[in-house]
Amino acid sequence: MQLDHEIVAGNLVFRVQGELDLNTAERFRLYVDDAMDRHRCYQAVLNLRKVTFVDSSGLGAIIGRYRRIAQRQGTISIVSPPPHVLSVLELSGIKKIIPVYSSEQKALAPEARMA
Amino acid sequence: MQLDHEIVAGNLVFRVQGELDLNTAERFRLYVDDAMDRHRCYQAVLNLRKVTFVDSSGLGAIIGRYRRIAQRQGTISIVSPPPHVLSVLELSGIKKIIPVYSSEQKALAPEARMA
Amino acid sequence: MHERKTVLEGLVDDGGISVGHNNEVRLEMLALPENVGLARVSIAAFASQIDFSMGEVEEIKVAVSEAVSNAVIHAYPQGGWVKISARLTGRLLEVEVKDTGKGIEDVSQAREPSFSTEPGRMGLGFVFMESFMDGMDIQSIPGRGTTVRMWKECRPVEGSND
Amino acid sequence: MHERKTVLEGLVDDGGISVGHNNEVRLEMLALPENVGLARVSIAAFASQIDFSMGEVEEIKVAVSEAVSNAVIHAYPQGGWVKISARLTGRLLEVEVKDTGKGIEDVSQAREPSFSTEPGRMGLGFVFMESFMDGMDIQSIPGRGTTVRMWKECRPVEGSND
Ligand SMILES: Nc1ncnc2c1ncn2[C@@H]1O[C@H](COP(=O)(O)OP(=O)(O)O)[C@@H](O)[C@H]1O
Ligand SMILES: Nc1ncnc2c1ncn2[C@@H]1O[C@H](COP(=O)(O)OP(=O)(O)O)[C@@H](O)[C@H]1O
Repeated sequence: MQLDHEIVAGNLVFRVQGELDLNTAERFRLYVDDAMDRHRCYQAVLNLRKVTFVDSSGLGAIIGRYRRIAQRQGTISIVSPPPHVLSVLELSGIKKIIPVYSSEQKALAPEARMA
Repeated sequence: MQLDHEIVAGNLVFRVQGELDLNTAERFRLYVDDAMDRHRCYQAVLNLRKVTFVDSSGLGAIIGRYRRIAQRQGTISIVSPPPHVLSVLELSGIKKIIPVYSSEQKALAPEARMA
Repeated sequence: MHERKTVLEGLVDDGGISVGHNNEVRLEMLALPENVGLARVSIAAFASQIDFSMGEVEEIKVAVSEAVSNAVIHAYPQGGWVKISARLTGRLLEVEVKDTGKGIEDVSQAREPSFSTEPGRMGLGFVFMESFMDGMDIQSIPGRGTTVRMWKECRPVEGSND
Repeated sequence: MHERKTVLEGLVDDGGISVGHNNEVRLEMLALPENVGLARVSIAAFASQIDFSMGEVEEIKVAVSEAVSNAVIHAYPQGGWVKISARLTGRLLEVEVKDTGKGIEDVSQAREPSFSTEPGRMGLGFVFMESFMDGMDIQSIPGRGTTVRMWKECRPVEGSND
């Protein structure tokens, strides 16, 4: 797994590459929490376009970020999950609590950030 | 492994995709020999650009085609082997008997076919 | 969504023996987080010997990942070995993931969605295994270990993609 | 040619534990041509846990492929089981490929380039194993079987790519 982040219009956009599983979940957690704390920004966009695998350990790390952000009155959204990642998001019910967008632009649009 | 062929300027251009090993060498052999016999054309160009793996079983299948073509006074060349395939070709000495080109155009140029 | 990957692309197809065949592989690994991916990749390569669609192979990967992750997290807090065996019989894939660790007190409770004994985990492992495979069976003896058996059939492609 | 793949890309790196660590995996499979790729992929995934370059992982794949192919072709004309075990100790990868098949009469002859008992084969299997790994050792007893042990060290990256 490789991670990258960028601030776009007051949002922290995280771009994740590779596999999000038991082996990488902890590094994902540390990276995201640290970036948010350092920038004091709790408006997160997770771009999963280049994610090749997610299982329940990976989902747990995403839900964990959702909870932490919610406590800080922030927002989180998911962008461009590939088909097999989407089916895992759907089965877990995460799609009902975290909005999923087809592009970063859509996730960053003012209408989306109202939600 | 997936195979494809096309006749270009009187040459049979074979495009190979995937892994050329013990499991696929026989299918490679059958495919190439059959295409050459059906077209009665023994001017072969093997495009290896999309080959992801070759070992000595795969090389054996290539050398076998070289021998069969040589018996029929034909020609054979290799095009665009990826770095790890090239190192296997070099180590085996095949590069000394089968010319290697960086593009199909170069392999098909009249100067090349003189060789 | 599940594109079949063995449609004769161009002319000759490859690796997958579409008619179904018999094969078996066994894998033993240390119960470490970094080996979960290895288990997944190995069983996916094995399953790809018959013409499971790409989507189905992804589902198998998730199921294997969940079972092996459970052995790493729950069975062996102190470490141990996980044994995975996989069998192809015609068009049926069976995967068994076995540990000799802690065991499960109440298997039917463990299978319930959202049930987890570990804070911060989702309790979705068994749910994913069941949903992504055709069936699952759990044998567990507290203090002795757990064996999860899962199976999935590779159905023939009907016309286009399903 | 061998780009290292674990240079911190962007910010955080991934899977590979660059400092070297200890791990072990064992694989048992039917001696079938379609399992050669499975062996290769599994050992490559295992080797990728430390920071071998992409080129080095390709070399390891060739070596494993040769050893397993030999067991399929030469050891077991009638079929049998191949056992592969791999170990990481710090920065050293060791791979052992073992069969209980026909065995080799004359090991030093077998190691010679171009020597093969099988018409149509190249006699390059052992040459490739030796060239692509740091070392190789063959134990064989005619009628009892063959064990090939190979090892390769993952050297630290010096400055740019090597
Ligand atoms: N191999 C195992 N050994 C011991 N306990 C297990 C094992 N697998 C599962 N369990 C128990 O079953 C529970 C439910 O498992 P699961 O549905 O995979 O969810 P999770 O892993 O998120 O807890 C676990 O919390 C654990 O208590
Ligand atoms: N596992 C094995 N069991 C029995 N004989 C073997 C085995 N591996 C290699 N050999 C013998 O050693 C010879 C040389 O092997 P190798 O260098 O791999 O070339 P090739 O496989 O092309 O013959 C083989 O032809 C075979 O006679």
